Amino acid sequence: MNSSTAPGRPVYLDHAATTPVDPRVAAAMAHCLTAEGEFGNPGSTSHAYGDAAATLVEAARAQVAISVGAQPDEVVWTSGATEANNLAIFGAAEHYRDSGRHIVTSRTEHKAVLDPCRELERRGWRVTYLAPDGGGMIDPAQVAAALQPDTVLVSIMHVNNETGVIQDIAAMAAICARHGGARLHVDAAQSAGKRAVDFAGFGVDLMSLSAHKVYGPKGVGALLVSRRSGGKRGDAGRGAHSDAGVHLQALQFGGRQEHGLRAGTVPTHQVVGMGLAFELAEAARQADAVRLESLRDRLWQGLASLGGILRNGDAAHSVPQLLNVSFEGVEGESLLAAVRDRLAVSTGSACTSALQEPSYVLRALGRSEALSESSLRFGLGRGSSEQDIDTALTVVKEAVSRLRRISGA
Amino acid sequence: MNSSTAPGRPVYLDHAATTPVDPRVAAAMAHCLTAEGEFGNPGSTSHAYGDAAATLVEAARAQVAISVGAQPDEVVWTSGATEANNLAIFGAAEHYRDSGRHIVTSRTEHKAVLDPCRELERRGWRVTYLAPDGGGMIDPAQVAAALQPDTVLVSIMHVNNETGVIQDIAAMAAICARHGGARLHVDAAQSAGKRAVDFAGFGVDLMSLSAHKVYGPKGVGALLVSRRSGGKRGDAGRGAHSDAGVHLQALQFGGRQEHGLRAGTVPTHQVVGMGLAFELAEAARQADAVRLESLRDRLWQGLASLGGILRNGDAAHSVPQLLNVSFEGVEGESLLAAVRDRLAVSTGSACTSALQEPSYVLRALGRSEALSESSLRFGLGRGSSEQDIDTALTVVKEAVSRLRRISGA
Amino acid sequence: MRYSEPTLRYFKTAPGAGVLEGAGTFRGAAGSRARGTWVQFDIKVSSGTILAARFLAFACPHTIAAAAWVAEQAVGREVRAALPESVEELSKRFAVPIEKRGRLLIIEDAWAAAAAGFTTCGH
Amino acid sequence: MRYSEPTLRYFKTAPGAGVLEGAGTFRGAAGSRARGTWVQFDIKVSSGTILAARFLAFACPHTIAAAAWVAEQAVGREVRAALPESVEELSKRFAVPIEKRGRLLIIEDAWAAAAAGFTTCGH
Ligand SMILES: Cc1ncc(COP(=O)(O)O)c(C=O)c1O
Ligand SMILES: Cc1ncc(COP(=O)(O)O)c(C=O)c1O
Repeated sequence: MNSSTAPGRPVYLDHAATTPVDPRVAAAMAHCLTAEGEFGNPGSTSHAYGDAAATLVEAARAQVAISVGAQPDEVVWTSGATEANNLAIFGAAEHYRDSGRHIVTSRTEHKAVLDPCRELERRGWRVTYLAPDGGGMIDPAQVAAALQPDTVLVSIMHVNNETGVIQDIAAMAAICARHGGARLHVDAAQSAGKRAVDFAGFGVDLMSLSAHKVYGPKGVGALLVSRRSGGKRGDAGRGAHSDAGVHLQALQFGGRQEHGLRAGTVPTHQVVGMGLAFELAEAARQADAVRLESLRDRLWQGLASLGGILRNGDAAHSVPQLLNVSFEGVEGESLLAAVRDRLAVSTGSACTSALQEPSYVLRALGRSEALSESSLRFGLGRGSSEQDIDTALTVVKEAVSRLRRISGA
Repeated sequence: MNSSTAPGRPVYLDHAATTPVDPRVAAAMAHCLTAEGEFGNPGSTSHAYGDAAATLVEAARAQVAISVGAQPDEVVWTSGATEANNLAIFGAAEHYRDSGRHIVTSRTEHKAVLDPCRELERRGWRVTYLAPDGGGMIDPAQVAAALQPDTVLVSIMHVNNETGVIQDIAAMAAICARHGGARLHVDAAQSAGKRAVDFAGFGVDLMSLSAHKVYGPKGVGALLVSRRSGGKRGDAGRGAHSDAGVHLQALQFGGRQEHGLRAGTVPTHQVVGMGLAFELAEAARQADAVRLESLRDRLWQGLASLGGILRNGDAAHSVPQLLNVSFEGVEGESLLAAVRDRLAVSTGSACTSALQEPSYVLRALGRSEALSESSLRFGLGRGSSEQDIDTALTVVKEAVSRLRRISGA
Repeated sequence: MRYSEPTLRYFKTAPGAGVLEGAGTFRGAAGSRARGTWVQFDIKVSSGTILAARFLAFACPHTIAAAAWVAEQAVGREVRAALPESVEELSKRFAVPIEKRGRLLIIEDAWAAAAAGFTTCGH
Repeated sequence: MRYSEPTLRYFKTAPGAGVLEGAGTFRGAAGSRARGTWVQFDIKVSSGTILAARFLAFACPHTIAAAAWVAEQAVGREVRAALPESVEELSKRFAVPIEKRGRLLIIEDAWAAAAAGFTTCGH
């Protein structure tokens, strides 16, 4: 068990922001870099260096596909889930613009889904933002109710990055299938290695993946684009991608890579790292879940003794790796300042924590501004040990008690 | 001198397609991956792991900036030069759409410039494609003549990826400055380490860079976005980027990274690799040039003895690392097939060589289809040795003589 | 968020955090927990001189540090509505970011309210 | 482009590359160098039987291999306009991609032209 925490450094409990790369993955990546390794351009068809790189790229594509229940030719490499979300949302919106201009999503999506949707509103699309219940769950019936005749896309995430709450994707996919014109995009950046993902089994049309949340490298991800036949309304054999399945307009032009859906040299070491990371994560998923669930419960019970704490997100429907807690009577910035020397946690998605604004995800769950700001997200991971949890408990309890004393709470 | 050619493998002379990563760069990258290293998310402001990663990212930004005569805050990280070109062209076209819909570029640009321009034509922009002379040179006067009152962007590459021909960017920048409304974008993916680049000195507005052409990793690049004041027409303090300088509309939304111009987790190991690769390349540039020029000349003189060969691109205005030659009396595919077991070269840009079409770049220089197809691009690099050149000479001369015998030429 | 050395020191030690009771103590508070910043001062006064001062704060580290410093400095001085040093000086002392200056005004109000408790009771 | 083993072998050895001269030799060519594929056959015939055959080709490896094979097979057969085996069989034998079938037709035409040289000269 490689601990994420090197001696002398704070205890790392921010695995939902990013994870260390698995040493086996790092070794596989290193093999694709220097002159001794497979450094060729996978796009070079004119020599053995290119062929060898292309072979590694296709093997990685198959590894990712198998681990998420997709076909290799449904995998489009991207620079991460942010790009995958943008490609899915802009790509589908632009391709199906003549079929309709309405999109359904939720208030607790990642900014990489919400910001593209806002941009589409600016360009004249209509977007419905579903409100989750107090536990962060979206009822599939809400999706059904939001669909309109001209709805072309529904974008709902699988596992929420702040609360760990899991949505019922399969049920939503069935609803979209009945509608006939609405394609379902799922941001599954937080799912791999935490929750079984079955692209075909769920019946999802588009799915975003990221490597660095699952012990793979930053800067690589994939968009799964369904090539299943039985296309939906508007799929009259058009589109850059394929005849069967979903069609997209590319975001980035300049080469025939990835079926013309994503131009640019494919970074061998990056996709090789992602392929292996996904394979390893799927193999370790169930064992990890059991171990981390007991650590997560140990953490929650330990914190409970403080009193005045609230768990964010429906505990019955969330992944074992995440625990999000709001602390009454302490101010958010001071709480973080009091723990940060010894504990690495997040007060919101890494992508938003640069801004000093309360988590919009927790606000959407009905938390007050103060309680949203005084929340900590504990992201457990493969490297987390019982020792890490106990240190975290000591640090947080000390900080909360002291700050409550100072605030007179 | 680490040879790019491992024993038993073909001689690698395709450094214009991609280069092996410098071992020092690979080591720096490795330090940013595993639990022992700086694996944190540079966007995580809530703990020391994120801070340490952010520090490395900013140091790398400064390394790139210094080596190309730019300011650190002008560097926008991307997934490569393809994305940088797309961001520059779509970003400027969309941002300045109300100032004009005319773009000037050339017929010998990389597909990552030409394809975005074609897409803009589809969306209603007008694009002028300048024709180079027989040597591949664009006369700055051609740019001046092509400018129209509503020209918002000129995109001309610095060093051509197939011929190595160098354009007079500074002169073109001066012409765009006089025009007042035309911003100059330069695709400099092939320049770093081959040719001095001075973003400010040239007076360029936007410049695309790539790491993997210069002993850095694939999948990372940058767009330089000028923040120099004295903005051009249409720059009334609008825009995502900054008040002074050039404004762009982002392509990818979902986070405030890179001044809001490029959302997505910044991949620490990738940008650290690019930063060091650019620093090392600039340090080695002049010595490399001298050594590789003599190897290139040795190769050219050796081939000349074959007779019936034509050098593609103006020898007086090209980088020493590239030699592009057409062979009379041999068919292109057979030529490649005859050499590929022992020699790794390209018959066109790696990005186009997947398609069996004659190089559009050489066609634009006036070469016949047959001569364009029967061309080889020799890309010399840091690892190339005299031994490599002599092997290449033996292999190519043998192949050409044999094929000429078979073709009766 | 990075903090200066004095900010961290006063935030972590928070000298004078607490309350005072009994004759000759006066209390002033300002701000609101719901809005993210609340500060309270207690001062114990004898013949116009502050014998002791305490503070409570539901606030960010900068605000806690500044409030702690104010309470510390006050002891031995005579009661005045003004802070021991101006809000500008305070924000320099603790390197308070511009967007947070409003929080120092809350400290100023809380302090003035405590002082007013003394002055308005006929001294 | 990947090539099958027989394609590579015939491309690399190119048996029968060259020309024939003298009495009883007939020549046929088709295609164009400018358009990327040109093939020529020379056959030496005695009383209707092919004693020797040579080819020249400015062409891709598949075409060179097929032309070399055709010249090799022809020896000992009697002169006929048809190839030793059909274009379909040839393309299977050398795993010729569909887009290249047209090039085999050029081989067919060149061969037929050579054979015609013999038949039309009064035999
Ligand atoms: C749910 C979710 N979607 C998208 C992203 C963005 O992924 P990437 O960092 O690969 O761009 C993240 C990570 O920040 C995430 O948690
Ligand atoms: C001139 C030029 N521009 C752009 C690119 C694309 O760069 P990247 O592979 O980093 O996307 C290349 C490399 O293929 C190139 O040579």
